[in-house]
Amino acid sequence: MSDKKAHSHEEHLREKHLMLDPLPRGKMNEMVMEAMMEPPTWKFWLIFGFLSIVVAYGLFYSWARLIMEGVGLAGVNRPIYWGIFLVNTVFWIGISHAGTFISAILRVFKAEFRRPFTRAAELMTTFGLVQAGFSIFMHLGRVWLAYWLMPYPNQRMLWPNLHSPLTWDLLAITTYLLSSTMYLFLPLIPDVAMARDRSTGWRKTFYKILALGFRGTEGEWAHLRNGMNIFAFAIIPVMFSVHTIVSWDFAAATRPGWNSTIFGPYFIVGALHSGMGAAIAVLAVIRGTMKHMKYFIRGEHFDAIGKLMLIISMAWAYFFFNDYMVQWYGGDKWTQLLLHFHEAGPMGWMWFGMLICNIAVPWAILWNQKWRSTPWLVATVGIIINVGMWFERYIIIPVSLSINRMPFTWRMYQPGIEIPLGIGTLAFFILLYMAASKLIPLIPVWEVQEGQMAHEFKKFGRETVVSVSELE
Amino acid sequence: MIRPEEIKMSSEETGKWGMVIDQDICTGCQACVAACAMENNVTFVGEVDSGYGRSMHWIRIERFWEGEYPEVKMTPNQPMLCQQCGHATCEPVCPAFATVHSQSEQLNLQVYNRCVGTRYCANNCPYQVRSFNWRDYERPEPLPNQFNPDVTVRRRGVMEKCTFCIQRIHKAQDKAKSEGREVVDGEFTTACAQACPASAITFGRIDNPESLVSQLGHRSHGVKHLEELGTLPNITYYKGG
Amino acid sequence: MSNKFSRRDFLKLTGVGAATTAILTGCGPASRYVKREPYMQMPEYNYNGLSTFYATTCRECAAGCGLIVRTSQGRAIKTEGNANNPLNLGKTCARGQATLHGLYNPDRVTDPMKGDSKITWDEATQVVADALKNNKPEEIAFLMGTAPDHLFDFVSDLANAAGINVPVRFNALSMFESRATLSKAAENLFGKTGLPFFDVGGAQIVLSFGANFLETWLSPVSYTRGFAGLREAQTKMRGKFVQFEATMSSTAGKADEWIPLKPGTEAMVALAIGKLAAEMKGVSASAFEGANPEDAAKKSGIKLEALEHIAEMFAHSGGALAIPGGAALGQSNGLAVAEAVLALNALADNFGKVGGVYISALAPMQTEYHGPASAQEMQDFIKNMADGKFKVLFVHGVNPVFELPAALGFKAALKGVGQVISFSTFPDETAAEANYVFPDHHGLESWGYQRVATGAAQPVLSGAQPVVSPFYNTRATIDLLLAAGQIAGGKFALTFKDEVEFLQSKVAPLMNEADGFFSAPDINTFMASFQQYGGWWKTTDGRTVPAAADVLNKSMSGAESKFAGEGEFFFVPFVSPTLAEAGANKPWLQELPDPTTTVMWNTWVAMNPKTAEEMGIEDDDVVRIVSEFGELEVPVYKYPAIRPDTIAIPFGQGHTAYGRYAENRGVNPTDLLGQNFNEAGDLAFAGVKVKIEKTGKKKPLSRLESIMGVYGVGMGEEH
Amino acid sequence: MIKRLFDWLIQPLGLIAVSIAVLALFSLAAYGINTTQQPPAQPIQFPHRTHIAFGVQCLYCHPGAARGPAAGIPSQSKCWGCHQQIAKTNDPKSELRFLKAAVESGTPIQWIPVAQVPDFVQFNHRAHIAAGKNCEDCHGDMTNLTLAENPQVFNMGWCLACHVKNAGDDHAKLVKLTDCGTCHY
Repeated sequence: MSDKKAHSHEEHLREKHLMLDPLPRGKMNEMVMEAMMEPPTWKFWLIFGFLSIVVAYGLFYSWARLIMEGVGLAGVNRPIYWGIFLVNTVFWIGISHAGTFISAILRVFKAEFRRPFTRAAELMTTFGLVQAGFSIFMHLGRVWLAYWLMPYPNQRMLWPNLHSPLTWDLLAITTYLLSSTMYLFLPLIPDVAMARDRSTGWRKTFYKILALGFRGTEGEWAHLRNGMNIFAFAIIPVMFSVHTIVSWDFAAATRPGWNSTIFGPYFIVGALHSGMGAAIAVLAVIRGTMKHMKYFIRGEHFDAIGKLMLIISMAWAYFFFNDYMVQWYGGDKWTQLLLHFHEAGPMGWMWFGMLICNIAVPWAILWNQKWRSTPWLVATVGIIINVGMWFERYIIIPVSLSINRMPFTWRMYQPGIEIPLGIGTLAFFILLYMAASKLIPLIPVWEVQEGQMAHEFKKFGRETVVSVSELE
Repeated sequence: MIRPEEIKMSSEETGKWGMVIDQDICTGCQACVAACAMENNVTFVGEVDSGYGRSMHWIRIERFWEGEYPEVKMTPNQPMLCQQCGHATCEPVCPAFATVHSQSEQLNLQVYNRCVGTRYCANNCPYQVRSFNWRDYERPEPLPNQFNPDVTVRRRGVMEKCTFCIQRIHKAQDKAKSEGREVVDGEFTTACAQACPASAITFGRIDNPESLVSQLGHRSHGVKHLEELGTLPNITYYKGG
Repeated sequence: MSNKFSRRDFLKLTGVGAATTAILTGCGPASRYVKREPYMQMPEYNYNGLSTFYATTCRECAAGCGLIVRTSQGRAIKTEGNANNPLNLGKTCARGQATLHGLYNPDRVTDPMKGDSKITWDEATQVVADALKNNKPEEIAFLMGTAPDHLFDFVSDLANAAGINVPVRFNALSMFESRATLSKAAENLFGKTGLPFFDVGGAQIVLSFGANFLETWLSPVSYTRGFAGLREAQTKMRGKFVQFEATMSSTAGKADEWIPLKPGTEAMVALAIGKLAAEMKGVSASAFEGANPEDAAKKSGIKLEALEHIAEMFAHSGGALAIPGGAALGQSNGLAVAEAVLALNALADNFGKVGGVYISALAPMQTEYHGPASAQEMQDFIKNMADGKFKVLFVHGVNPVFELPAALGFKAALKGVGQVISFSTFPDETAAEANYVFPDHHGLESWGYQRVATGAAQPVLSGAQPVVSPFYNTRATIDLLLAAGQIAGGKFALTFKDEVEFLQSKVAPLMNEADGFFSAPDINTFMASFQQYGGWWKTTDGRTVPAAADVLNKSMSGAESKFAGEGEFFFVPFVSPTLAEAGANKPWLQELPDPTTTVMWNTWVAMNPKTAEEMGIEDDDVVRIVSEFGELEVPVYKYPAIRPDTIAIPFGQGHTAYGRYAENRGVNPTDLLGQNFNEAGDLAFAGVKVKIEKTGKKKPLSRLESIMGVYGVGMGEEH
Repeated sequence: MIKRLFDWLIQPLGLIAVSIAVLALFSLAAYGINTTQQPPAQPIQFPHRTHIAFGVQCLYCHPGAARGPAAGIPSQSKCWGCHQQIAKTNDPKSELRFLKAAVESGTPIQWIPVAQVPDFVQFNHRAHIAAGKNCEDCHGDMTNLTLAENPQVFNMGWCLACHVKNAGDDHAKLVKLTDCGTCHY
């Protein structure tokens, strides 16, 4: 009786937790390979084709027009010199943060639930940064001269201005893009090596190149672990610095509403907020569309990320309130006017929408464990949070720029070509993800297996408990 | 440690070229705006873009209203142009050094050919006096015949702003140098000051206490706009009345 | 397909390639090497890369301001005021600055035109010669603008010699200035014709009744200088300025006090102030006897205390000055208003004193003041046209189809004229109606002179010379008339070789004139100086003192004016200070914000916000305005400084021709005006009442100002 | 499909095709760069060296250099001043026939200046002459040249190198000579 009970308890845990539900190594490898190699369905091609058209028109054609005709095609004007391009830049950088957060911070803190989806999150980092890069280059008036922002020796004796937050920004984003790509690549090596051994044709060549001759010897594993450890620790400060620096683009300016000391952490929390939302939406899609993924991605993961989202939402609410309050008490009449304009001006709906999406919706849904474990529901919340965070950046940039110290110049902003370009970046992000799902193993198999090996049921008298052994 | 004498106050004369604008006699007639546009090849943008806040005026005349009908008053016309700040907020934020401080003339320069169009300077200008070339605005032939050859014609994607007619400064300096003398006060002036029918704008050396602009600048009730930001503007306004 | 690929296309493609290269390299010039054409023969006064400066006269209005034009490599680059010219002392208005956009306007008439086809100048000369020869002298009429004067003198001489009709001059600015009313009032009160000169600069308190002297009135640059003098606190006390006007013009915006009186009560108010001030001064003046301050206060909507306050200032100030002008005179009782306001000056005893009233100096060689035709005289002229009395009409320097109220029927009357020949530089509405357009040079390409009618203390003759060679195949009208006269023969054959010789013959008497700014022993030396200095003027004050004796004993009428039409709104058209009557084709003038509303590129109707609210009208709503004479549709600007029962529309837009920048833009408020004159024959343009109807359409006005920052629109409920 | 293309490319014929394509692209680029380095075709093969050999000073034909920003190209009346008295001008075979034709028909000669800076650079000859620079310091030795050629590209590094050298230890001068606003406005 008690044995049976213990058995059913074990069964229950096994069902719930991936780490306690081990499969043979070969079987698991096969599952991941199958998920990746599964021939694309017509639905896949339909979406892929549609997105390609959107990218071709929204991103490339519109951008070519923007370059040939000038930034006047966008909705920017005096005094709103920065518009949706910068909103999108901050937004995509924000999205990219969750990847690093999930894989690096959770890895450092040994959060075991992270294991199956670190790869998916890291891909989000890299692909998000690509979109951020696109967005910031679209913003430039003369993008063909963007290389002037890079330090390189030249006969004019001219260098980028190291006083400018934009220069820091550029350096930070470049560093982040490089390091996050490396960090994506390192854990990928054992998996592509696995894929190399299980594929033929061009795929084999492709994985052969990517795997760098990885054979899985102890020495190789040791090097890889070392490398990943170093990167996991090193990328955390990079990640924090990137979004702090992005916030300095605004905080270092003399504009009312921007010149705020809290912007650094506020932006980081905001970035995590949107990034977590995006990550969970991506997970839900992967789980719903790809083969065998219901085994790897389970309710427990949604539950765990849901908890994180709730905490981050609370933190965001705190920082938002803090920012608002501190600025209000600063007593500067222009700032006060601006804060009033945020809520009561023509874009007030967006301000309230931001609060609803970022605070009300997550708080209302994520407190309940059952709801939290429901993939579609949490994913919807994640998307709503992203809408809210996009609103937040929109309010910080074009809406706040409406108000300055020269009331004679105040104006509103009506986006123009930013809309196709913004949709283009979103489509490109999804397109890259879709392509990646067919090209690289989305689940880090070795990491899951490593975790499963460390987990075991131990019996203490009548009780069965889960024990996790230290690997590293 | 900060020594008090190191803290510059805007009341001190820090600049080289400066301006005094008497709002009490400015009639808002727009002669300065037209003169500036003609002198500096400033483009016109057409009805739609100008209504959307994209007009390229380097100098604009602001006016507000006080009170309600019938006790309504138009506030004194306020010509707003680049204040050529001694400690400008536009300068440090440009990543390409396209807007830099001229050490020799103490002006805020906008180097058009270095500008990549981040528009950060314009965001950070508290006076909102920078204008951006949103498009290549068409000036059909033969209008370009009027272009001032001393001033670069700007194309799309470049920021621009009032230069205190630096081409005139250079010309006057060059002339004085070729004649082996210093530039005399009043020998030349900016296009806006030269046109102003009310002579509301006075331009000159504020580091020369004898110059007309210094004399006018020492009157008691002048204000510098937003000097609380520490920008050390070089234009003094008199509201009068 | 391949034969369609023309060389032009090929060049276009190469151009695109070059442009792309230019963009990619970030370099300015679109091609690496540019061809340069050096001078055939370098003018001796010219150096490569150095500018040459020429003195000439501004032709944008008739004031006669002197210009110095900077030219470089044969192109006019910049206009500045001529510091020598006593009228403007080195200053210009916005229109003077933008005159270069007229010179290099992309829509000039490039060649002599017959209808839509180009002809040669020989043919053109023959056409003019035939027109002169084949018609009876009384069937030939000249209609001219108020500038330039030398052409007017020439045509007058021609008219004298050949017995054709005396040329008629007209300009919308003089119509809106009510110049005829002003000079008529001066004649009635002082017994002498002439334009009064108001020394604003020397005054301590200025009461202006509708005179928008900081915008377009008489001589804006000179009056603006006067205004600066009024306010100059360095040498004297800061002078005060009170403006009586139903809508706040940009002049009134500079006033210390703006008194929005009911249109039509100006005479009554002026007399009431006179009565109060006379009482305070203890002077008995029969002119003000009939006035009743309480009644005036009630009818005009001004508080009695305000009137008393103003009267007190006026009575006790050292230099009091009252100016009549603009919309105050453009009413059925305009002459009475002018007389009543001038009488205030008599009360202030400022005639011929610093800060007072003078009669403007007559220009050199002028014996008598001649004003342009009033609207009523133009109506007679139009009647003659319609009746077929003129077989040929020459039009120069004026665009009556646009400038005259459509209801006066100029356009229709043109059909009654056999042959219409326009000398317009631009394809304006009148040129579009003409049979021939024989374009004159632009003002900056022309010889000439302009008499300064008012604004300077000295008698001034502003001289004009070409600063650049003609850009297009245009010809000076005098040269054309001379050549045609030679062909026509008889009395038409004047003896001058060309325009310059005529000019020399005209200015020759000045050589030995006393008190000249310069004199010369011979005409060539004199002309050299005349060109170098940009004209000739005396060094002595030429203003005369009005006879003050009887003014205060005249009887004055303070009756309210009568209004045409039944509408509930007073209608005040005013001249756009930046565009005026002929600025609409200059793109930078279009882009200049109006000083009061900051609207660019369009026409608006100014309405009091309360009135608009009551009628349910918002900013940018298009309304239909209906008067007895016509109607038009125009977007609304809720203007906080206008009487609730008044609307105002600027004059300057609404062209149907006149080039790409002017065409089909805004409306022309003269469409609402018609046969409605005052006693002096001026158009009672402010004497019309109109109705307003909503149309449900919207047309966003381009404003420089922020509607949020200035009016708090869309800023939330608190602001 | 991709694999087949790849296979075809690595066989000898494919390799040749690839090399031809690469070569073609490379030569096109080289040609493009080369064309930008060619001096433009002038309407007259003007022999600078002959004029210098006769002792004509630079400033005789380009007097603007001493006075103002532009040195200028002489008007043909200036050419004609000397050449109408020179017999060779009437030689129908000599290059001078173009000058004669231009003067007689009254059409300006369309020279193409070779020494030029972009239009965002405000260059002033006078200041440089006054500072003791000689024409040949920038424009090279013309005594052996027919058509004028630039001895170097007038780029900013070249300008600055000289400015810095010229300023020497004089800080105020260095500030003035390296100020962006000295040349760009």
